[in-house]
Amino acid sequence: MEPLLSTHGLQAFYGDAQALFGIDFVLARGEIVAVIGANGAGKSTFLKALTGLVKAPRAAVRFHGEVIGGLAPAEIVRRGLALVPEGRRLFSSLSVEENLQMGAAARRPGAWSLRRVYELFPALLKRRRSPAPSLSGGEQQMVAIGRALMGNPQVLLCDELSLGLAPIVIREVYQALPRITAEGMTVVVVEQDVQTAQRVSQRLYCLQEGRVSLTGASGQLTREQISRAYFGV
Amino acid sequence: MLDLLAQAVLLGGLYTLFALGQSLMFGVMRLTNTAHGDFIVLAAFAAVAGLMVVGSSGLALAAVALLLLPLAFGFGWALQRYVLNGTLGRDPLPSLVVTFGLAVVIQNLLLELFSADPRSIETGGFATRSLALGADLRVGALPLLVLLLAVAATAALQWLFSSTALGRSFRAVSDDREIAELMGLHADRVYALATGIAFVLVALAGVLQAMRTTVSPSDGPLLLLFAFEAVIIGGMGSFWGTLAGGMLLGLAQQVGFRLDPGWGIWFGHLVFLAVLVLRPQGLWPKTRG
Amino acid sequence: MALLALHAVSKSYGALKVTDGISLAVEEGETLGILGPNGAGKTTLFNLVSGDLRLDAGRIEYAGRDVTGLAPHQRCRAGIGRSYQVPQPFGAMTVFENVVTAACFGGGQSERQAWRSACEVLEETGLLAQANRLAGALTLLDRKRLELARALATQPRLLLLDEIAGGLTEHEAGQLVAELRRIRARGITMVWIEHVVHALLAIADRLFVIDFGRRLADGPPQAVMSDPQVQRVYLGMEG
Amino acid sequence: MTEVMVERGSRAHRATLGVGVALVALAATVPLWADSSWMREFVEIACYFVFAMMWNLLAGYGGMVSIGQQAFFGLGGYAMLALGNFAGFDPFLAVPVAALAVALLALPVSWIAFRLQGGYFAIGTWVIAEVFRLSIANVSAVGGGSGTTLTALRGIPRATRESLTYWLALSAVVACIAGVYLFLRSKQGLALQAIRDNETAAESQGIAVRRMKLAVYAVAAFGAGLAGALYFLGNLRISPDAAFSVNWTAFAIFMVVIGGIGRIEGPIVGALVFWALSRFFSDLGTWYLLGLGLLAIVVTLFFKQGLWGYAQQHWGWALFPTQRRLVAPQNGAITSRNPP
Amino acid sequence: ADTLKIGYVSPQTGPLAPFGEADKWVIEQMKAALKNGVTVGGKKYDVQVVLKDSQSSPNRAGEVANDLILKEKVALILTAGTPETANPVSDACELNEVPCISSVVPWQPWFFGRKGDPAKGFQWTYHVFWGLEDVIANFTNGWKSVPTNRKVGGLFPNDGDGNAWGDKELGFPKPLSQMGFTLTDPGRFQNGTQDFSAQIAKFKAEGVEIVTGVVIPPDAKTFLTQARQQGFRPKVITLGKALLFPGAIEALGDLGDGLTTEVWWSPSHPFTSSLTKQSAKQLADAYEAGTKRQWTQPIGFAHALFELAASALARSKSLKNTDVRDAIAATDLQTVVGQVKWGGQGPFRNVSKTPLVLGQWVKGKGKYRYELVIVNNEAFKQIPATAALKPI
Ligand SMILES: Nc1ncnc2c1ncn2[C@@H]1O[C@H](COP(=O)(O)OP(=O)(O)OP(=O)(O)O)[C@@H](O)[C@H]1O
Ligand SMILES: Nc1ncnc2c1ncn2[C@@H]1O[C@H](COP(=O)(O)OP(=O)(O)OP(=O)(O)O)[C@@H](O)[C@H]1O
Ligand SMILES: [Mg+2]
Ligand SMILES: [Mg+2]
Repeated sequence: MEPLLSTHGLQAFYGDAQALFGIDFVLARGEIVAVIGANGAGKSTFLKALTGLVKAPRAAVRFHGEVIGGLAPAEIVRRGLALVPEGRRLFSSLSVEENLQMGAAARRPGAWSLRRVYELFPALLKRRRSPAPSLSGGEQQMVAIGRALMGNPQVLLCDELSLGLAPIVIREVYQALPRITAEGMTVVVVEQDVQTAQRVSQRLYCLQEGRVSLTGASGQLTREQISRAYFGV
Repeated sequence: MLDLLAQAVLLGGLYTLFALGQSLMFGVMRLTNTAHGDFIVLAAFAAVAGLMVVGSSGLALAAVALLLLPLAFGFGWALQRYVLNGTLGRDPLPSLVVTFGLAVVIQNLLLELFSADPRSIETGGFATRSLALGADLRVGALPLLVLLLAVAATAALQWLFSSTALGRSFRAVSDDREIAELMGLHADRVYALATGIAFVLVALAGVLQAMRTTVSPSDGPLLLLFAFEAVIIGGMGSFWGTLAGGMLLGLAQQVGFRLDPGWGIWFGHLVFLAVLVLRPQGLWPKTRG
Repeated sequence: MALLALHAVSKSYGALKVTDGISLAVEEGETLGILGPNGAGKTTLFNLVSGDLRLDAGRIEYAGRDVTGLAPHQRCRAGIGRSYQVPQPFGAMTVFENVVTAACFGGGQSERQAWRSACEVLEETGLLAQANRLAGALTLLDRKRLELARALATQPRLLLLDEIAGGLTEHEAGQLVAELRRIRARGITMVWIEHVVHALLAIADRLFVIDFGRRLADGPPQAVMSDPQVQRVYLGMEG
Repeated sequence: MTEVMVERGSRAHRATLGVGVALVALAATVPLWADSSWMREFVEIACYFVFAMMWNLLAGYGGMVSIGQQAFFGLGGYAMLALGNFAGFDPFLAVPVAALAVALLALPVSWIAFRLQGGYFAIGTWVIAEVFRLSIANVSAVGGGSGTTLTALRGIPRATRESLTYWLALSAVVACIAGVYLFLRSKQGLALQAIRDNETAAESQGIAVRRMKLAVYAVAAFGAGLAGALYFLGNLRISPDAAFSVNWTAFAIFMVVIGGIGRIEGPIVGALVFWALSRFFSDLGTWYLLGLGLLAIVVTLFFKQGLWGYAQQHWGWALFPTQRRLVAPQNGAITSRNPP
Repeated sequence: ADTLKIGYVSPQTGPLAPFGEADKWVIEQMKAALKNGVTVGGKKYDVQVVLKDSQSSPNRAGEVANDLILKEKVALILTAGTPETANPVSDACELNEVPCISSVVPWQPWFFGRKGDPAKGFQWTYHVFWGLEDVIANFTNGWKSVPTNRKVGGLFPNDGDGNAWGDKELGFPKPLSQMGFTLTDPGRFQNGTQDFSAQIAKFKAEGVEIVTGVVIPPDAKTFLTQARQQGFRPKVITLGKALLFPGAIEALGDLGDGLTTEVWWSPSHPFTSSLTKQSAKQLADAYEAGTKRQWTQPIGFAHALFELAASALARSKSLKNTDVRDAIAATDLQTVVGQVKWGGQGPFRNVSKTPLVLGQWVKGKGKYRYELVIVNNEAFKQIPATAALKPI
């Protein structure tokens, strides 16, 4: 079967410094895939390259079989990728609700609406008219996730989803993931907590210094395999 | 007293019209456009030049003004797309320098093309017509028109900014351009659109300014300061605030003028600084949608 | 006598009471963990202690003296060092210069002394290899390390840490805890806000839980973690 | 750990120092042998330079982008004139005294200016300058809006006047470069850079942000006042429109941006370029100004770091290094500053 | 032959540019007239005129004057056009000990604006123009010729001219009250004011029927438009500066009709150039033919400055600055603006006065929209008046 999203030999640079050295990656519809790796391994860069925030070579990224490498972020997003960026990055002069509405700016049809996001994160309903910067770190993370969902993407890319969230919220978010994929969304999570990553995902990629050092079904990888892949020992 | 208030409101209307375009660009792009006044003058000269070509009559004036507005939109759009977009960012300096440069270019280009002679638009007596509202109170028809246009433009912009998806995009792009692109917006186009709209207002202000007084190539900076004061008094991102800021500035200057003509503008500046000291964020910062 | 003592400290934004009459004492040498749901007011509490925010009511004492009216830099010089939840590096300066600045001004050292102590701190926090890079080009985690490094360089007596373990792998978190232990061994008092509970449990002497700007629980770690209210509100376990 | 090694200079930088000293020594003898037009030209460009240098200190290092420095330039000129014409000061002595007076005046002014940030600060300072212009324009003792003449110089022989003005300008330039350089190399320089990057963080690292900014603001005002006093000492006539013209700041910005903001070499290069351009093209009038405007635009858009910044990036030039590079202890584990 | 340089500073650009508009043409004409050079102290020199633009800025004016003196080493400097240009140039010459002849500034702002000492005068700088007493005489002559209530409103801006005209001692107030006019002076305003309703309100309250002043063109338009809007219709409007130039009047549209202003030079002045032997009429015609523009008043004075320079140089013993200066001081010459003689026809030895009459802009009969006709010549009868002053 044709994969939904794939990369082949994906390289990425910051100025003259190379951050990714040929990543091969496939994603099938309806999967949850985790990407793990040490600090600075290139996980965020990988997600940025998928969404066009970092320039990718033309043929290196395919979505629905179509080449999307090197397109502008706006073009890529309109085709159905959405990113929950590292560090939340909400629109600071917009209210919570307006932030969520911005997520729908690409006007893709689908099941996610304001109402459903508020159901997922009831804490936001009370604060819907508040300016985004006045929210606590965790509340902001919820808005960032909700905003990405509002675009009804086919593929949801989450960078450090649980960063700064209280355990109760992490639990809720990860409990929500299967519901999200059940409706046909495909999810890639970048996660530092290996146990969580193994638990929530079906397959797993481990990056090390810009290269894939390990890949496989999450449940079958051993601790040793993973820690070797992490540090290259 | 009544006369003072009436004149203050009329003057305030003029300042509002000067300021609205600036308010939009400042609000959306955080762009400190120091060439704003010069663009107003440029638009005025464009109208003057247009009338030189087609000859002057009421009909010609209307035609030229109507033609100028879309032209200004296109000009603003292109200017943003190809020049100003390169200067945006957290640091206010690049935009400051580029617009300073543009101001110098415009002033000297106009000087070269039109010489330093003051120009104006013939209104066929409309500029001198007035309505008598009581024994001692007469208000000019043209200032009244300016005021009405200013209020209408304020209302339209405020609606656009806070109640439409376009307005939301404006603000989103101004907050975080990269992430706005992740939402599927083309930031460059959004900016260009905003500047285009701002330039329609600039053109309007320019034509009306040339109708009510003369314009000459070096008039820009003074207009700029008044516009900025109105914007900042009102608070960034709020157009009703800009209107109120324009009114307050008009009132302050009028009061100052009547105390002593030499201190009128000075008094306006002082009120401006006082507002800043008391409320650095302006009187009506950022209304929410 | 307590090193830091908050007396009925309150702060609100409009109608929202973010900190609602919190009283808290931290003993010299103690390591206090702070927990609480997102938006409970933990970071706000730090901002009040470090002086970034002004109190609406209450009083803060540090080392026996009232610091309520002091500016942030004065509190820093008095020995209150802090890190920010959202890292705030001096992006156009190198990592080394970032830390030297902290040592010079927060630590009150001469420039030469500052070079030496900056090196030590960088080595300790594992940033030495990045010393000459611009702080703005660091990854999120390195920025967090830099936050810690800078706070340490100010030679604090009281160290306020806001979520520095978020996003660390287990291994890295272990390293961090080991490092904090070393810091504690030097006699530095620490207050640590953290959602990575197991890291916190590994070092905290006492836990303080905030919910809606009020104290929910306060006591030895085990007791607090088994408090049914805490379990329900924070950990999401049935009580 | 062994002794910490920190690299702060280079051979080029020590060579600069030598060449610089030699140049200054040579320049000091100019009145003995050169044509008086050279001195005149130097004085003029020195004023522009000192002003630009101070603007660079304020905006490039202090992060305070002001369009209102002409306030202090003009006040410097007027203070010098008032001291000379009314208080019977020796006009040459009046120059530094006027600058000092301006720096003192900057303290209360900062109280208003510091309530603003970013673009607001820029425009706010401009308005403050306008307030000074309009205020002075209403003081009839100094000629109101039409301005007045520095009469204190009448009667001093031309040659004496020219040499003294020249030496004064030369000392101002040297003091300005040396002062700024030493300041930036000191630990106060670190604080300044930190404040520019992030005020909140700077404050929490123990830096007294407000006091530091105030000091920079006052020093910049002193420099601007010095430039103004010097300029009108050479120009002899002052009027509010000339003294408080926004063009002063515009030219300073052009110079700094063309040369490269936030580096000491920037205003030096900028001033040289500006001088060369005005020398060869200023007779073209409008076209000259138009070209200057375009140049500023092009440099900002395509050489964001300015000419010197470009050189520094591509060839690693640095005449006045203020950075601190940690030199790797034996094992060489430190990644290079700018990844290749 | 060696070259001798004459410096010329005027506002070519900026808001005051109309004052320098004719200079390029005049200098071209001078090149032709002086192509055979001048003989100074028995030695023949080629003449080169170096034109510098003050850009309407006093700063720039000072700078270029210094350039002319120090770099170009000019033998003398000519300058014209408002105190904003002529004063800084004169000051620079005075300090650098270079002879200078200036014009197109009433002598009070030029002399007192530079803090001149009536007892000593100046060493190096000489001025040729009329004074405020002449404007006042002409304006009041005109006003007396029409029936009014003699209530005058004054518009004096805060610049070199405005301060001199409005000065309590030297300016309008004293003589007006002596002649039985009441002057309402609301105070100095900034050039570029957007709003005159304060002045208008005051004028209306005082029942003013005559408006006078010395304003820049844009302000004149703003004032006139607002006066009309607010129902203020004075019978006579006599303004200096704003109404000198055809371009400015055209910009006023219908409001320009019937405005009065001082006339310092016109084609009907009965004078002839000592250099080109052209009459005033011939000079103006040559200008109109050469530039396709309507004549302006500064043409005559720009031309006359060169007449004075040529005459002084020819009489000078050498090119030494003192010799040239002495030759200037000894001038007695019939020029296209009338007789010039320092130490004779002026209040101080540095000032020589020229005649002044009053003119009114009326709808043009020929190719131009408005024409300036002389409506009162009581101050200088040799200049013919062609019409009587008509109230607006
Ligand atoms: N803006 C940037 N400029 C220069 N280099 C960068 C930039 N962002 C990241 N890098 C470099 O690219 C490499 C990969 O960084 P990336 O952010 O993708 O790592 P990561 O795996 O997401 O790490 P973390 O777990 O810390 O988020 C690192 O070496 C980093 O220093
Ligand atoms: N400037 C502000 N204006 C209005 N409300 C604010 C402001 N700053 C913070 N708040 C609110 O105060 C509450 C407490 O915020 P705080 O940052 O202290 O939370 P926290 O406990 O640190 O949460 P987290 O664990 O998610 O970081 C939040 O609800 C937040 O929305
Ligand atoms: Mg990352
Ligand atoms: Mg927090």
